[in-house]
Amino acid sequence: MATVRPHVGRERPSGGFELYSWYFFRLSGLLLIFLAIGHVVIMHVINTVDEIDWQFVADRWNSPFWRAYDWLMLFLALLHGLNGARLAVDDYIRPQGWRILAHSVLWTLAIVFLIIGSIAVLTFDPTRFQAIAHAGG
Amino acid sequence: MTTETAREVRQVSSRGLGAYRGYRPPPGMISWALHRVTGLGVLLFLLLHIVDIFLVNYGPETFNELLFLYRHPVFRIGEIVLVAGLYYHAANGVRIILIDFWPQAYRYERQLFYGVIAVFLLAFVPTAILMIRAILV
Amino acid sequence: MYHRFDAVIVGAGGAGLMAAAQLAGRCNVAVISKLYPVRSHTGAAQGGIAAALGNVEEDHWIWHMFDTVKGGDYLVDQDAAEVLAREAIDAIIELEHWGFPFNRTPDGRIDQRRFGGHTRNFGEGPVRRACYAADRTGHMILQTLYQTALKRQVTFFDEYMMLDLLLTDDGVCTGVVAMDIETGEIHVFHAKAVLLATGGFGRVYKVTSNALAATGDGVAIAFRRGIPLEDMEFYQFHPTGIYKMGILLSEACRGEGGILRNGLGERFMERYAPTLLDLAPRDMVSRAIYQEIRAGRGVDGKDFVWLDLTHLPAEVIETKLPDITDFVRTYLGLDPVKDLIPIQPTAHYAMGGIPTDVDGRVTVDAQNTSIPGLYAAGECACVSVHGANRLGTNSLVDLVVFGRRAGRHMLQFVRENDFHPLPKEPDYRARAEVAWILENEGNERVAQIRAELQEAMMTDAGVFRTGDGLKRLQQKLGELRNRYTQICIDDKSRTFNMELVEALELGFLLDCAEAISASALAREESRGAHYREDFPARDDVNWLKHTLITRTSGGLQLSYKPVVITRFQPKERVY
Amino acid sequence: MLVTVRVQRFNPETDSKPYYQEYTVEVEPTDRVLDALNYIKWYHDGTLTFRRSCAHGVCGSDAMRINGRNRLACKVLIKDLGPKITVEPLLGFRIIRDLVVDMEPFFAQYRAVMPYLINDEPPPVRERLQSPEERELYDDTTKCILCACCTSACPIFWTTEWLGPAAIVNAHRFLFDSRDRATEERLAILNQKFGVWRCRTIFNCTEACPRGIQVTNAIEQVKRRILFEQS
Repeated sequence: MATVRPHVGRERPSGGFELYSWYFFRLSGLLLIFLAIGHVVIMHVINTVDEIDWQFVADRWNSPFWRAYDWLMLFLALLHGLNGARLAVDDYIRPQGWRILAHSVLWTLAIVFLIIGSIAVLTFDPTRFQAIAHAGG
Repeated sequence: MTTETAREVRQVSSRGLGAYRGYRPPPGMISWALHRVTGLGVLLFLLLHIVDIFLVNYGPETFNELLFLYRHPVFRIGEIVLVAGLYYHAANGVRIILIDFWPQAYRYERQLFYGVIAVFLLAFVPTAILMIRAILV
Repeated sequence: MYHRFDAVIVGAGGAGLMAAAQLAGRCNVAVISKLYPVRSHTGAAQGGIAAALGNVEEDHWIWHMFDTVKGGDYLVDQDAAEVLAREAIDAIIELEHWGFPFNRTPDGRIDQRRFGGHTRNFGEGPVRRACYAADRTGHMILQTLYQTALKRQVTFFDEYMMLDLLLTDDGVCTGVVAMDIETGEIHVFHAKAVLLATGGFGRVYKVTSNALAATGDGVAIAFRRGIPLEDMEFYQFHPTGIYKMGILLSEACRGEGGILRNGLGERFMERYAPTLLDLAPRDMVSRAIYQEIRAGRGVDGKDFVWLDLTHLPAEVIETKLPDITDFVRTYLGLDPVKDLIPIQPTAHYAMGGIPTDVDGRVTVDAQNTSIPGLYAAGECACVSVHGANRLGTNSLVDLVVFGRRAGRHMLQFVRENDFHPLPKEPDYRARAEVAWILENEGNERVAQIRAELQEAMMTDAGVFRTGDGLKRLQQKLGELRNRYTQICIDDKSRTFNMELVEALELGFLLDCAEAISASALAREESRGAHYREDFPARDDVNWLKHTLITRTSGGLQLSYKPVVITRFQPKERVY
Repeated sequence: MLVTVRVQRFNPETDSKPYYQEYTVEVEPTDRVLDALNYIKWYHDGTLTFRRSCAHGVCGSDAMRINGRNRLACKVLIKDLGPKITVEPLLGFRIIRDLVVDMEPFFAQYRAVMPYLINDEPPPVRERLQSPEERELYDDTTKCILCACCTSACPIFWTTEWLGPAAIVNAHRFLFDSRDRATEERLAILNQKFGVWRCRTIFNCTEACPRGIQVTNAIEQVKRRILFEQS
């Protein structure tokens, strides 16, 4: 007996922001599991805040690997987290005006923190301070 | 469908966050609520963390001075809570990704939730012991 | 409030929605329904819908017609049965094109299963004729029809209860009056054509498979307006209802191979229908169950027998009868794969109702004089394709075939005719009735009267009837009718007053019960579902005719009309 | 057995807000919650208002919150609840009276997904062919009786506007039907801001469905469908 082959789907839907947001959530989440947990284990468990100081950070950021690592984590975590906050806003804030305001705040936060975080991670030049420290010492 | 009623009756509806009190939460709802709370908590810490890391650019004195804050006992406990939140968020995130992309996962929704709790405990208990020991030393 | 539509359909079950789908987009049509359309009782139908598609084995519409006629104990109007059997095929294909999710054969066609009374070659043996969607065929029909009605943008008045039918003095139907249950407001619907598709009245009985809403509203309102009711004495008891609850366990259980066993474990249907066994027509099986019980072969001396599915493969039970399995697990705590299921006959379907011709036009006498603009279809109507006993799956066929025909005829009617003026103060009677119930200061509870009605009907107008019993029943009904004038309800508010609704419904039930008992007392023979212990034989000489019962100012009046016989002469009915 | 039924009451004509009323009734352990409610209405207090029809779980009229979870009153037996039962209206809707809520927004969401077969190709003389395997793809979602148990169990639905589980289930029923030709339009509706992406995989809907439909799974299938047809 001939069976009819299952087939569903012919047309393609157009893309939407929510779709990309959803997909980004999953991808960034997966990466962050390694990045953030790695970071936490190194900075808070293996080393503790007792041991961490400016010099520790300076030494660490001598390596381009750790700079890339931290910047990627910063970027993903910030967008992942603020996107999560955006969903919470969508879920709980019903009046249109408040919702728009909350969205504006979140996007502003995202941009501002992305800039200051990037400045910190990417432009940090320990030698500048070491020179000062040496000169002063 | 066609109700052209213009009666003066009081409108009562059960929308909004208040509805949460009216529903006895199944495990899935608990897992989602925890996911949201831990996510927002970690986001708050992240924002704080970006501010402090930005301060490395202001030199060792400024940065190291700030670290006193982090070494305060209250913050040390908060740090453990942060790690707990992060671990849970990560483990449950994996559960959600499994549900999203593994077509059979819905059959094991409950088991996956208990799995999340198990993974969380397995990871968190040793971490917590290490961190508490570090505080006590 | 006043509304004006070319066509108004009362009832959003299978027949109503099927008619609405024919009219939508072609004229201005409204559907009034006491429930949300998807709550209609068509959705509770389980097993299948018959059509001689011949997809899995040879079949012909004339075999289907023959089975329908024979199943109805030759009281069927054969012109109507021919329409039913022929058009069933078209109607099912149409449903499929509208998206009905039938179960499929391996080559992708509509699958078919066996059902009671459906045979090949004029009674030689069971045939696979029932098209189905697991055991929720009715649910799928209701969904598909509602979906189609939405697609075609039918106007719905959900949770509006019909209170009155507007007929002019010269006998033209001009609309209906209904109450918006949510607000208690009375609405007048002015229409060129009205279709009554209000369903059955199983709630006159105590143990029933029918919904709480199946209270014969349309039947009773037509009766009150002087329209006769046809063949009301024929009420079908389905053999397999869950013991005490009456919840239906589809005939598909037996169609898939389930068997009935008495307290001794015997397959007792061997004695009553040696060829079709457990798939004999419902009237015979129900009677056989009671005969076993009376002979002391019920289970543990109680009034139930077993439905046995345990020999079927678990996979068949789980995949082809999933809802049944769920009912048995939920309500009995039993597993049909391993356990026997306690069943008893349950009041199920009214063969009788508002008399109509094959186009759904309501007729009022033996000459088939029709009322301009008034139509009926579905269980509330009597075409008559079911005669004295309906075959399983033929109710769904009835809905789609005659709902469709009524809709098409209505379309023609509304195109050819203009609006007839409404009578003066059209909502006068409806308002008076509502006001009476809200304001009456009596001492009787609606539920108490209803319970006594259901008990009395079960005892004296059930599977077995006697002249004495029916006379006793009539006396009881007279008493209940008096007490009904003394009711008092607690709820006086206008908003969603369900107690008012139930009080109105009790009035309808009383009307239906009176028509049943008077028709049954007069018919001194046994035919199909009407079994008189004092007249146990079929009497074609005196009683091969339809009963018409009319309410007049002088009381109930009986008259009769001949049965249309075209192809099949009455014969003894053995299976 | 003697049970205490605590019912949330509200009559807009006389009450400014809902309150609770307790009834004590004698019922059989195998009775349904609906039987208890009917008994109260019929013999104790006729003003108690709720919807009901088929009484065996196929019409979807009597969806309500029973002991804090969405259930059909006719599908829950007293013995499974014990002597104290709390009955409240569904969450997320306007209360019309007592346990009766305004279902219109729910049906509006249902209508929004075009819940009907769309195929403008001229139909064959006989049925359109569909293999049992193709039929199986959407079998689960054809069971929906539109009772609203799922949608009103969704925490996202309580706080914001979105299509809700039931509408998506009914979209799924046609999206996965090989005879349907409106995939693009339907996916476009579901891909909106208020579509499937509002689902947070909470599973309250699946837990509440009286028909055992894997509601969350249906929503997930729709998400994957959009995702993979998109890329």
